[in-house]
Amino acid sequence: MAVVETAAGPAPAVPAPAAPRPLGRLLRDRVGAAALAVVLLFLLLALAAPLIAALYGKNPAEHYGQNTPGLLSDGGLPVLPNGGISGDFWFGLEPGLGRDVLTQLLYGIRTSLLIAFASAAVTTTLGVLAGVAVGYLGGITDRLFGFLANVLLAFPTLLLLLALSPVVQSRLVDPGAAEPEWMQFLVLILVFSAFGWIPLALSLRATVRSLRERDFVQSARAQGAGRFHVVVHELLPNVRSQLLVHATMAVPTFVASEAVLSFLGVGITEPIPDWGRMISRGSEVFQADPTYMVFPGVALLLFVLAFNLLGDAVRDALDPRAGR
Amino acid sequence: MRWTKPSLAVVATALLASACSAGAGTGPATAGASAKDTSPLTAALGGEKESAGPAPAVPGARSGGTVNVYNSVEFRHLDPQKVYAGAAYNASLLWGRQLTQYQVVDGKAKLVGDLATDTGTSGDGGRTWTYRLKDGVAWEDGKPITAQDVKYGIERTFGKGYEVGPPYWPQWLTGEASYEAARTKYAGPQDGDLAAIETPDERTLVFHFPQPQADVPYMAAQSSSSPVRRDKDTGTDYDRQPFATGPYRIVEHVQNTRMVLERNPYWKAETDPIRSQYPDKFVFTYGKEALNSNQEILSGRDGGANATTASDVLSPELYQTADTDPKAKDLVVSGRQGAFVTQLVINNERVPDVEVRKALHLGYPRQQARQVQGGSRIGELATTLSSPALIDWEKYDLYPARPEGDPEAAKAALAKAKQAPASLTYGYKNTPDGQRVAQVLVDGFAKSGITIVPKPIDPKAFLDEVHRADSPYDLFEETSSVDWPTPSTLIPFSFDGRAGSDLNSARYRNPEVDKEIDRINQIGEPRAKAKELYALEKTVMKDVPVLPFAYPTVNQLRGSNVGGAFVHPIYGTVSLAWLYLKS
Amino acid sequence: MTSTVESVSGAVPGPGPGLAFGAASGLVSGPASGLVSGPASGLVSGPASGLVSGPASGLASGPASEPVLSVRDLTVTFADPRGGAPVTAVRGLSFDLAPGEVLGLVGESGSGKSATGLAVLGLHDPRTTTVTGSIRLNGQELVGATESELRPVRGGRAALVFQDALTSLSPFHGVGAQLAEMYRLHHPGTGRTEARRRAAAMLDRVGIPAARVRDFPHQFSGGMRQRVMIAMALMNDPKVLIADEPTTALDSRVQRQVLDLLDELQREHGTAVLLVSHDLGVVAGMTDRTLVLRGGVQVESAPTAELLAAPREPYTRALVGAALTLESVPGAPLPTVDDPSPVAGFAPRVIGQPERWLVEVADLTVHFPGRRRFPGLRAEPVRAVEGVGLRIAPGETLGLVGESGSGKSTTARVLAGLQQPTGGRVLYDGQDVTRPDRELRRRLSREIQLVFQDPYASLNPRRTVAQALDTPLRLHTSLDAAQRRERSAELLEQVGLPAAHLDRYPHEFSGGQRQRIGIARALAPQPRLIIADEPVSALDVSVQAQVLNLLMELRERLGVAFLFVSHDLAVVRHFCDRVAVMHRGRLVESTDRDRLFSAPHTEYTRELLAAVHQDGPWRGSVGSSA
Amino acid sequence: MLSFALRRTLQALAVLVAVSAAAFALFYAAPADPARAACGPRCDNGQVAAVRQSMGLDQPLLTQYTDYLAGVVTGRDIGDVDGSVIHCDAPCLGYSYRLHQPVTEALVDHLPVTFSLAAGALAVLLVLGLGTGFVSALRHGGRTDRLLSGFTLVGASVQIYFLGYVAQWALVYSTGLLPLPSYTPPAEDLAAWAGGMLLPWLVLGFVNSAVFARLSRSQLLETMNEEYVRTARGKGLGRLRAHLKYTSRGAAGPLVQLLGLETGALLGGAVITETVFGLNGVGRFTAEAVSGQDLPAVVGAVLLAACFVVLFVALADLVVAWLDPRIRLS
Repeated sequence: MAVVETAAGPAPAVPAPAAPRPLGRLLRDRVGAAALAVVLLFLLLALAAPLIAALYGKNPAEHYGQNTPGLLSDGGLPVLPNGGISGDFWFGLEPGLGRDVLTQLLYGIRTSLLIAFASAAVTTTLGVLAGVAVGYLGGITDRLFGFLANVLLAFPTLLLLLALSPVVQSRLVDPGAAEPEWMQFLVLILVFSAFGWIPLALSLRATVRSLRERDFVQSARAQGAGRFHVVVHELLPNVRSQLLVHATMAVPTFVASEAVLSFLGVGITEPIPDWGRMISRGSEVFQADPTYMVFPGVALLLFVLAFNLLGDAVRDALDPRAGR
Repeated sequence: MRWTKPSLAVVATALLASACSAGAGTGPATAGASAKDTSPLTAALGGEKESAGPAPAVPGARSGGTVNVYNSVEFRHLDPQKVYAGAAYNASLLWGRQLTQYQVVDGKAKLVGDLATDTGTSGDGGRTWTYRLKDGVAWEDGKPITAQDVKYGIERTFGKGYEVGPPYWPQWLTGEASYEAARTKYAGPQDGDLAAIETPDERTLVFHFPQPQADVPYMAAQSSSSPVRRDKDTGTDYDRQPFATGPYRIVEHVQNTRMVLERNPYWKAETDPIRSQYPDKFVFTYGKEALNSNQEILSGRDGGANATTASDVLSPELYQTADTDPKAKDLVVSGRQGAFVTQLVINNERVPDVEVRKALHLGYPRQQARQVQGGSRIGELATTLSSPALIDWEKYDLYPARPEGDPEAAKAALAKAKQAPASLTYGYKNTPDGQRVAQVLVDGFAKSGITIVPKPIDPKAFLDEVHRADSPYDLFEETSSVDWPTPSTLIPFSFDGRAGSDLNSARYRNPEVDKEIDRINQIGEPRAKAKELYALEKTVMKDVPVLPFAYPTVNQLRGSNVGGAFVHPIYGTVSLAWLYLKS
Repeated sequence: MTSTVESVSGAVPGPGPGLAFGAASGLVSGPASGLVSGPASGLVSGPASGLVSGPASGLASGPASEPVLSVRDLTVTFADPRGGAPVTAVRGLSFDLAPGEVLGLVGESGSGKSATGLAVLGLHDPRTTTVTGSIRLNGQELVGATESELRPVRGGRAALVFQDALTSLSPFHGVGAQLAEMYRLHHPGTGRTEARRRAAAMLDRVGIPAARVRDFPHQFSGGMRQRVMIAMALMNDPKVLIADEPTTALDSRVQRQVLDLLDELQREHGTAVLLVSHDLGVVAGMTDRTLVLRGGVQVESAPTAELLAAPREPYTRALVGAALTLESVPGAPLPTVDDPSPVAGFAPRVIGQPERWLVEVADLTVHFPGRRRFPGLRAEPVRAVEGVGLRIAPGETLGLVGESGSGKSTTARVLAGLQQPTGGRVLYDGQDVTRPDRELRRRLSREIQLVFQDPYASLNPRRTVAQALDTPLRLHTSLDAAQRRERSAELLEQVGLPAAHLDRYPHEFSGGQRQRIGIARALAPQPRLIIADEPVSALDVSVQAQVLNLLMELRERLGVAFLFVSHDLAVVRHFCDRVAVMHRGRLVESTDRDRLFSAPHTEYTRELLAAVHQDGPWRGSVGSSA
Repeated sequence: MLSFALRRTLQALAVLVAVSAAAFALFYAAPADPARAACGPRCDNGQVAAVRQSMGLDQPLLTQYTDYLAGVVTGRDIGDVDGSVIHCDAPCLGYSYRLHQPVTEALVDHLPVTFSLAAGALAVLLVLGLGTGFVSALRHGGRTDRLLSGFTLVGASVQIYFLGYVAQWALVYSTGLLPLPSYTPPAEDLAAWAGGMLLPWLVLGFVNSAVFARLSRSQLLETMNEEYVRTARGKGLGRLRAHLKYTSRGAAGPLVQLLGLETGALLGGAVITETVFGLNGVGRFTAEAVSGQDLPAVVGAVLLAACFVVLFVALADLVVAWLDPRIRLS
């Protein structure tokens, strides 16, 4: 290979021309900045949901439509056009129960984000531990892990999630026993975590496998550094950006997966506001009241899209060679 | 009601099917069908004259063509002795015949002889029942149907694997109170001949019962009373392709996918006072999502014009269309879902104070609960334990309550209670609909000062959970039906204090009532017995053991080219055996 | 990457499982070139083929004839993809190339020599690169020419030979097909058969038997592949051949052969050649005229012999001086760009027979598990090192020389404790190091240190210099944090870097500076033996000289012993006391430096030296540094 | 190559066996008692025990599993609820007590729908994914690239059920541009088959094409920088021809692997798409089996899906190996 030439590569004079920091690069990317803004907006909305609800004067639990005559028809559909959008109910009313759509959406962000962030945190942690350990140890551990990953990845993800949720749930809760709300969250996080860590572990394994052969790791080993030092000080700092990108990309994946499960009826239950369940309900009344499905559908699309764009931008900012 | 199964884990009673798919009733809606305060059942049993064929002609009907029948799920059973659900009863009329059956004219049902010449003659105070088979009734291979075939069919109900069917023949014929006990006396055809049924010749059956039985003519109409020919009994496979006696025979059946019926050449119209044989073929297609088949029927595209569903009801997604589009409205076939009643059951052991139960009754936000499930189209609000579909039924309302709930009245009742409960546990099926109804109840009862704690239950485990003796739920919803249109299988099973909680899910205990039940059970005449039972029902309802919610309605669709569609007053689905194609 | 969870891959970010399966196969990298040994004979078989055309006029130099390629005021500017300031790779370069002339374009990395070559064929990405000035090929202006104008030029009138034939040839197509395509592109209407025949003939001309026409690039050795590359370039008898580091990736013996072939064909075809190289040795043997580039600007241009003998510019002088030959004085300080004529010399080295060898290796064997060809069959192990014996006295510098794949690095790794030997005895200070106890392991990791070839890979990009230097100090000294930092600063100054640079990250340093940091790190625990694996091979000539000077200085000051692994005979000769030669895992010869270079024992060593000597005074190496 | 193929096949088999064991363990760990579920509502404990025995559920789990595996290879006899014995032909994936049908048979009944859906969706996916990827890579950095990348990202972010309902509403119910989504066997009526599947193909294909487009774009971009592509251009090949002949060849490997994975995954059933469009394929069958706690059917369907994934991933690896002479000729 081009030994002499590579040695020159970026060969910066000292000090290197101050390349903008990743955050700076991210902000300079117009799309990335916009995506970041949208994501932050969603975060803000989630955090400020009670405040906004209080200012707006509605809450996500009350059955406005049922308790106030004239809002819903006998069949439970909003009487006003466009899903009952009015000065009182800006995004309309939920068909049937007659709850306020806007506050449902706002509180729904909290559900999505809580599960997504927790799952992303757990899978990232597991993925790092497994990927770095396996990649560094190599040998039989590595082969076993490779086999395990192949087995797990051969399973149809969605079917597995579908089938697994009730199983996990029944292992944690006796059928019929009261299920605390947090348990629903826990079940979903567990189910997502059970398999979500594999892709990260695989890609980290590959990275670490190549890092392991790099001279600086060899040097540390030859100098008598222990495994702990090598892993924590030599390897981990080098997979940091990979981790960040993965975590950013994982969040929308889990948001979408959570919505899918709720859509199929094995996710979060009433009365916790949830987008997937809203869409599921929306699909039932779609012909009569399309508005009700459009709000959560579009919100979810925006949310996931913004996160995906952000993920792309983060990757570009951290590693300008990849992607674009 | 989907026909998945009559899912009550009940030994004897009632078809008590809990609404399997979606709570009380994503089903049906009366869509304009006004509440009738009397039973649509023609009270009298048909005699020999009414039992003779052919069936009254359907006005405007013509022969020929293929009717498509769509359904998202397949019938759970086709083996006549395993069938135990209204929709399957109704569809199996196409290929199966029984001793008796309901003749339906103008939406009114009358029980007449089917294979038998009449609805049966009793002797010995109801302990002996005799049936004679008609001449000319034949199997699909042309061989005549014999009394021995009918007897063999009934013998099968004792056999292993037939627990899924109704338990009455074994119980009545052995005089045992439980099915298990009955089977210790006789365990099916492999045990040899069942002595309780005599077949003196090829045409005559004589049933001997240890106790008087008033409801034999109705039991004789159940699918269990279909003949099975010993040499054609293929065991498990019979569940897939039973040997036909009706106007059609099954020529192809790919499980869970498709079933094709063609005319049975050996069926003779003049022997059959119930069924007709207009279309050439019926093609059942399974597995299509209800919404999609409904769309297809509405649009008339892709064979939708010639189609109807077996039990898939109008999807909630299409309510609006059905309401606003006159063409679509015309294609909706509505009617009461047989004898089903939906109730909010109170666990009387856990809520022993009648005043608390009364408060619940008064505060019950029935209208909101119905609204969240689709409004009045899913059924009319109920005030009685018994369904309007029953013989000689009359409406009553012991404690009139406001449909949206009356918080003031409820609070007043609660004030009278010795001790008002801190909160009540409501167990519900963890389905989207179930969750929403739970929200309604929590919200609605809160206004009456009653705290409801909703507890979701895995849908599959629901019945076991709420019927368990030590079940921790104070309230739960149940949709159930009697097995035939007399009140005989209602109070005597479900409100007998001596029965287990699987039958008496309200855990209602009243020694007076128990005594009355014993007395009434000795009556051998159906109408007299019914009258006494209605009186007893009011006694029970004074104690408010359960809160009636609705008499569910069925809404199904038929294609624009399909004629003769109506909801069977007893079986509660569109009656396939009456259909014809307009062109 | 989200999509819905509809498919496996959709659900999870990151590489899909398909790639995981691929990883399990791990076959994708072809066999490493290993020992390259093309057929040594039959290459120079005279004008056998009918392809010879044009006057084989030899040196047709001189500006008298009309130049075939004329470059005026060429400037090449790259935009920074990150949006930083654009980088000018070539600035105002002008030169002429006469028909049949061979012009050497010499410069260190970043001098813009490769960019010039690419600019001639208009192969830069037009969106990120701006080319101004004028390039005329036979009078046709190429700067600003359209794609359709350039297409007949590329591969037709001007052709390219790149450094790495393995990556420059398509791995998916047979070599014959690739050659034939080259011909048909510029001879439209030629049938497939005709093109194939010509391809076969051309391959035959460069010494590749016709039977191998259908073979794929990976089935050839490195030298053979480069021949294919050359054959392809000459397929259409171009007026100008641009050879960009054509032999850099090759071992010296093969390099020699390829250069000979190129030289011969050039004479045969009368093609003008622009030879781009960093290696004065290559340029010296091949070119008529040499142009020296630095930072994109021409430094000096003169007939090659003249330039080498009497460089006018200081930079050229330093460059020539820094380049070691087999005639330079061993152990003398080397001239550098900053200090073109060093004065202070080093004390002569005297290494006697020691009382106890610092390192004693006997009968060392290292086998790697081979790939199983069939499940269940026993795999044939790769015998990397086979029965090698070495000894190093305290303070002595032993050079370990060999071509790529000779096992020299593996031997070094065993000494460093990074590789378990399969067999044999390795004693350090009399103790067996193959099964060290805890105590010995600690001692070894303190007393034996490593310096690596690639200064970019040997420093963790995410750790500062201070952190890198801190690790060995923390592990092997009892100093506290402040003392360690103080010591780190000293170390940095010891290798000629300001202590203020302690908190910088590796990417803020140049290659030579990084190598200094690597050396500082090795010095930190005050080792007795430093194993340096090709420590200067990746560096530009002038930097190489600086680092060698540093090493010599440190060696003298600290008395540390070196195991110096290198493919570069000139460097080894300059730096080492004794030399061991390895070939295919075995020790060929191990003796004093002077004895080896003056009277080699074995045929193999003689061959190595011959390959170098053919370059005249100019140095060569025995293997690629990759 | 032969040795590679052999090793890859053995590996795939090993994965399959492990998958079957995992599926078996996972789902039989579910709390629902298959015997009780099969027996029906009025079974007492004694009867349930009898049913359990006739179903073989009283055997140790390992025995059940080995019986199951043996059944896959040779077929076997299974006791139904009523004690009757049903023969289940190889490959026997168990017997569904809910459907009263061997699982294999039930799955085979649903496969045509899934095959049709997968085939069309894959075609859409390939055309759309490769097309946008290629154009994006060629126009890399430009306006077209940004537009297409945005389009793809929307595809990657949109929920298939949302898109499915909206598209169905817009294209079928409101305007009638497309026929109602439905499955007609192609042998019966080819036009009706294609018409009925068109919308599901488009929606599923579009959503899944996103990943493909992104991968093909990045692969092509990466390969474009390969030196042999530069060599090809240096030969005088035009940009487009060089990319078509050389770049695409170099970028093919990961794409083929992804395609293999997608194919395997799609053949295992697209639950959501089938649900949204009311197609009665393997996906819906499995979802129903899950909600009906029909364990034998769940295990069978999961195994089948895993089988497809393993099979097609292995196949893709073999194709990749074959495409690459460096492996083919080793």
